[in-house]
Amino acid sequence: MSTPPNPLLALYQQMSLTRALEDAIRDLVRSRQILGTLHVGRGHEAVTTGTTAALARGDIVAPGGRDLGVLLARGIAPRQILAQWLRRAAAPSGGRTGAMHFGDMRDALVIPATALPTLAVAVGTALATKARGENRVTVAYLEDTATNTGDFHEAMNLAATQDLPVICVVATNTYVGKLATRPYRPKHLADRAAAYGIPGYVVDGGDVLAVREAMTHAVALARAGRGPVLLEAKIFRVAGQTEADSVPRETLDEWRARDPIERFTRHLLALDALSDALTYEFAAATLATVQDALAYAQHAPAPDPLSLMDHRFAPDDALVMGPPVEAPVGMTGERVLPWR
Amino acid sequence: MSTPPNPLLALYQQMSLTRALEDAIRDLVRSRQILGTLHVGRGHEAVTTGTTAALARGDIVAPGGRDLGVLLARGIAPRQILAQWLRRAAAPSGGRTGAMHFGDMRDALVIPATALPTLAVAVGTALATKARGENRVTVAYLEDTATNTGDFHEAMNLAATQDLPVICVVATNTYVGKLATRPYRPKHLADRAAAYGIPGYVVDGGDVLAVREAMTHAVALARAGRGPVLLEAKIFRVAGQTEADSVPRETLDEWRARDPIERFTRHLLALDALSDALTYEFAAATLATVQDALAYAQHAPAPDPLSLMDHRFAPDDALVMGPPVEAPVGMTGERVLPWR
Amino acid sequence: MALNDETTYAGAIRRALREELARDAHVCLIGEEVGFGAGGERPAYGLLGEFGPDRVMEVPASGSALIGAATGLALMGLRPVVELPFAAMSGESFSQIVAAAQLHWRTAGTMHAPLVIRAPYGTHADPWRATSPDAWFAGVPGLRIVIPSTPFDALGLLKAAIRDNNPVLFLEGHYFYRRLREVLTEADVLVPLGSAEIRRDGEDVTLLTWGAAVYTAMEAAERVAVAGISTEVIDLRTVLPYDAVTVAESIRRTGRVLIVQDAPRTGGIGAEIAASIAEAHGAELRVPLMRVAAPDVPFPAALELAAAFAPDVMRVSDALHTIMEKRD
Amino acid sequence: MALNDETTYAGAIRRALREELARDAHVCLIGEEVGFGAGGERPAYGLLGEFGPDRVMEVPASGSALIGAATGLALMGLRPVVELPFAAMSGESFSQIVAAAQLHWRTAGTMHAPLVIRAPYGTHADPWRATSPDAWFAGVPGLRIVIPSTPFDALGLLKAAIRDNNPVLFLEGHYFYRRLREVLTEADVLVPLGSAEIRRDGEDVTLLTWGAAVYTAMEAAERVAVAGISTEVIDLRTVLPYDAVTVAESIRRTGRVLIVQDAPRTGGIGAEIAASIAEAHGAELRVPLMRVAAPDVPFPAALELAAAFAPDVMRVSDALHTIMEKRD
Ligand SMILES: Cc1ncc(C[n+]2csc(CCOP(=O)(O)OP(=O)(O)O)c2C)c(N)n1
Ligand SMILES: Cc1ncc(C[n+]2csc(CCOP(=O)(O)OP(=O)(O)O)c2C)c(N)n1
Ligand SMILES: [Mg+2]
Ligand SMILES: [Mg+2]
Repeated sequence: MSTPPNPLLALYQQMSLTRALEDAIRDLVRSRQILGTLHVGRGHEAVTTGTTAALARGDIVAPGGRDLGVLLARGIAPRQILAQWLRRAAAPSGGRTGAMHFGDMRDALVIPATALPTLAVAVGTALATKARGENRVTVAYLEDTATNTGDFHEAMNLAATQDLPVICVVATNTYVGKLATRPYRPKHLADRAAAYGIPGYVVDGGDVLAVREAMTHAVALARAGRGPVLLEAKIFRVAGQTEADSVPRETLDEWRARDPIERFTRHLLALDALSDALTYEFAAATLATVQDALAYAQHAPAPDPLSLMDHRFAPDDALVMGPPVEAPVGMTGERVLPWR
Repeated sequence: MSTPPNPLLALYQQMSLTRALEDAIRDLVRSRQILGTLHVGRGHEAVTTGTTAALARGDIVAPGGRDLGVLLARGIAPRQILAQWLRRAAAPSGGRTGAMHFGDMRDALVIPATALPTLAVAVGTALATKARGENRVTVAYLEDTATNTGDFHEAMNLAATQDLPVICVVATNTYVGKLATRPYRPKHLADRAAAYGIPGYVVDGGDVLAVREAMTHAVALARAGRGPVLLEAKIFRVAGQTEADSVPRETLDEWRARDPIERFTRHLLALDALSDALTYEFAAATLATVQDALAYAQHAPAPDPLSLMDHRFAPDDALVMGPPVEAPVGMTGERVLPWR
Repeated sequence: MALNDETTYAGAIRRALREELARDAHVCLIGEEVGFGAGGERPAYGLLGEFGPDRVMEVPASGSALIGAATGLALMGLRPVVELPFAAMSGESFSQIVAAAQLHWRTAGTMHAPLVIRAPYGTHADPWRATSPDAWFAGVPGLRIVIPSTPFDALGLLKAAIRDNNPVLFLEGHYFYRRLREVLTEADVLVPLGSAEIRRDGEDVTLLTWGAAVYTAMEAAERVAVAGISTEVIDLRTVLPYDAVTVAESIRRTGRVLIVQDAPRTGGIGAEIAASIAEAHGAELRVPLMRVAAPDVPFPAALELAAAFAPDVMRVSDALHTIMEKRD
Repeated sequence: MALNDETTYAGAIRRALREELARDAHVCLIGEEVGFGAGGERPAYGLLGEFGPDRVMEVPASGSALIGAATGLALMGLRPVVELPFAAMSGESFSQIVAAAQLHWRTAGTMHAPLVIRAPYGTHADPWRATSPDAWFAGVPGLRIVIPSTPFDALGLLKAAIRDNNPVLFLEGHYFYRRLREVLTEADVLVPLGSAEIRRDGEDVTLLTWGAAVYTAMEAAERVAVAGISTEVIDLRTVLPYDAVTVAESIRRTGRVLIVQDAPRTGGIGAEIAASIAEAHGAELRVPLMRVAAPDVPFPAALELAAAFAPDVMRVSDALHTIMEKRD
């Protein structure tokens, strides 16, 4: 029995593209075309896809170094992403920064990442939306150990006291760097919500639909003016922290069983929403997207050394920043990926 | 019916002396003999007295700017304290710092205060005692808003993950500076313990016996290797934050009813542990102590301007720091105030 | 605002804030004590009542998140003025300040962080609180540092800083707040960032200074004038990047340079100024340049020690004599 | 330790740590990745196994508490060596580092904070991580800053830093870890803090430098030697307080100074060195001193941009030519 195209397939496509693009980045790192390390997001795809699926177009996101899927969901083009990783002149940062350290505050509403947690900056954007009476929410993505930093605490307290519409998504992947240890004592990081008098939820971060549901609830609370929410997604990183880490075979087998994409694929197959034919079709489209981005970025020119000294100070006539001031359309849920 | 001298009287004496000495400091500030501000500890006396009464001699304390009573309990002489406030050459800091920004790590085991919260430093002393197998606990005293700083969070997390014997005493006085507001959202600051997976308790900080009991319990947990404890003492500051703040008459009346010294006095009178005669006797002794300290400190010479550049770098033959390495005597409870 | 139509230093800052809040709806204030917490002597006093909580945001004490949040406000198109309770707190938000200063360059010019960090320094409370963090930030690319020494400059520089598109560290002498008074024009005053002011003309020595040391320098200049030494006193006002043009013009005439700074000598603002002068004007100097500065220790609490900290009129005039006595 | 009896830079640091841990029971290590988290290439690798968790303390990521805790360890008589994951994290613990640096002075000499803050800088990962914080701390009284450029110096300076009773910021070039190798004596090596090393004798120009720039400087010196310019290359090693005696002696002979630094020009370590030379030796300089430095921007990620950041051999040799061509 065949059904009309299932809206869940957009989630599937996005998770698949996230994985495929990260694999391409990994290969560039392995072949030393990208210097530095890749903080692996393999296993995080249901978190990035499920949370962004619950957002509206005017909402703001602050992804971290592992949140490639968030960039894609916000409409950042794979070409841009790979140009950034390869540090090309045409990259959003013009090659000044690497990895995912860039953003876009006019359209995609992505706060640029630094090596610092950007939660405090996200609290600032939420403060701005509240002061202007806009109904946007801001979502900050953190790795588990980032909740140990002073900035996390100060920012959460600030957001809580001002009832700001901030959702802090923490992806707990049981790993800290190379170590499978917990550098904190409470059972759940969501328990840290108690310190701010805000709700904290734990969700199975390997289940994209559960993530979307929990996030929809969190977004509703934030939009209703109830203040911040801490959402902890328990996941399982299915690769070393960086490409430098080697992983034993048994672990790889264990990872496989927990892989969020494989889990969702089984779910869709059981629903009959996905067929082998469709799988191949999607895989081909994903491959084409990735290869187009690769071809573009690999052939893009390197930055001009003379550009190093540009933009030391912002000129007097710099454009007013930020998104257009109107309130966002309240549109939520699935949408066509804009870069397609 | 008359009883032998009640051990509770030592608590009474200490609270009274703390108040009297702070009043003397207040008068010096009012008469501009001390420049700068006094962060008023009026109303905090049951906290400083009750918590220190539960400590043993080898335990370490990190008082804050309002914790005069802690210094007295650790045996720091009133002469030293007033010399410090008056910034004399003979003061522990030689006039380089003012207020209560000094310490003693050989005998009294008081970590020197700075304008920064010293909780992180206290976590370090606890780490040292644990590494050396000593059975000391370290107690850090914080004002309520200090729990909003990043350092609080980082230090508590560090202490919790290493199961360190640290007790963090937070005196919540409903005030922040001039404002009677709460710059945090949870009902109790003790709720912040959940963020570290450690016990958090709330105690009536106006009741010296309740404070001592709660602290005895906290100390027992810490000594047993169960890790840190967060102890919130709810109090009521019975003066402006600084001498600069003026307070309306009705508020003063309300304060009076909550005054921890008056409360304890009523309790002792009801127990028949205190008589009018005894009250006068104690008051006279307290007065004598304060006047002796005043006379000493006011006549002590000012620092020599030429000493400003001394101690820029510690010499190679600086003494090894820290307390003697033996484990402390497990002596707890009341003890004769050593400065008497 | 102030008695006798005179405006205090704190009043001038308040006027700058008020005028800019009124002029541009994007300007907002954020800090721990900018609303109900601001006492009457504080620059932000009263502005919450005038402009409401959406423009004047009083938030809990936490220095690092404060700067991060201000960066977020800026990313949304606002122009936040952050108030730190005291300047040394900038140490707690050091990384966030560096991140804000890097933003424009890191994003290849597509974003910028037009934030002003107002930070009062210098009280006789404690070495920590009294510290001026100018030296800490002297090596942070992308940041401007402003230290106004008069109510007029405080007014005009703060307004210019708010209109500038870069992060500006605006250091306010706490002891100036009520002690300095000046009759100010009612016109819109703007003092361009990066412009020095010649406070006193002279032909023999160029004395470069800023902040409270300007007053010490002026007095010393008067004193040595009696001995026939003509000192040109230049108040840099913006200490980084500083007004190299005005400085160059003066040095060309005098051939002698004295830098007077209230802060410790090593690694201070004066170091960069001295270094760049030594490079650019080394050949024009008739005698080696000199720095007169505080010793390399924190600011002390006791008045007797504090009096020995910052250079006084005697030390500065001695230095002026020394520099004149050196052979060309 | 290393192949062919050679010790790497990382290996030299490990040897220093091991020897000091073994020598003095008060020495301990604390950091985020000093135990299980330390990979084989990291200096702390293996030490947890050798000395146990009471000496090698692996704690959660939190820079500010880390320095505070180290200060607490020091107050108890221990001599902690703190490892930051990367040097820019010192910004997050800025206030705690300043507090540690003030401790001895604030307590009128009764306490001190003998802690070493080891901080690797410079990777091609991100402008943030690559940053060397030397400029940030140039104006912090009470702190020493050490930047070793060879395995031998890393060994000897780290051991000396651990034995010193003051806080020392010990900056390790991350790219040196595996790239520099040297045959080291087995004897106890101590390089005194504050002592410079003359890497190359010369008579015409005194070139002052440190860290990775030493190698650029040496190559440039060789290159201009062909044109008859004799360059004395001095590796300062301890950049603050630096070895003014060795520098003075050299300047007296050459009368010409070139400062080469890998970090941005404004407000860097070179500013203080230039300023103090201009004051002390201005009259002996035949031509104005010069600084060659990186531009005032963060360290860039793209290799093409990075190549234009730090001064290269060409820029340094050009500067040497320029300084010789200037008329006396
Ligand atoms: C404050 C701080 N300490 C250390 C680092 C270096 N660092 C980069 S990634 C990482 C591990 C982060 O652990 P986690 O958040 O659990 O990520 P995972 O290892 O799970 O991928 C560390 C320690 C950092 N970026 N910031
Ligand atoms: C991070 C920080 N912000 C601001 C200050 C300035 N400050 C000194 S005391 C104080 C109020 C502290 O409030 P609280 O802890 O509640 O003390 P209380 O007003 O109750 O006496 C403030 C804001 C500071 N010392 N540190
Ligand atoms: Mg993890
Ligand atoms: Mg309070």
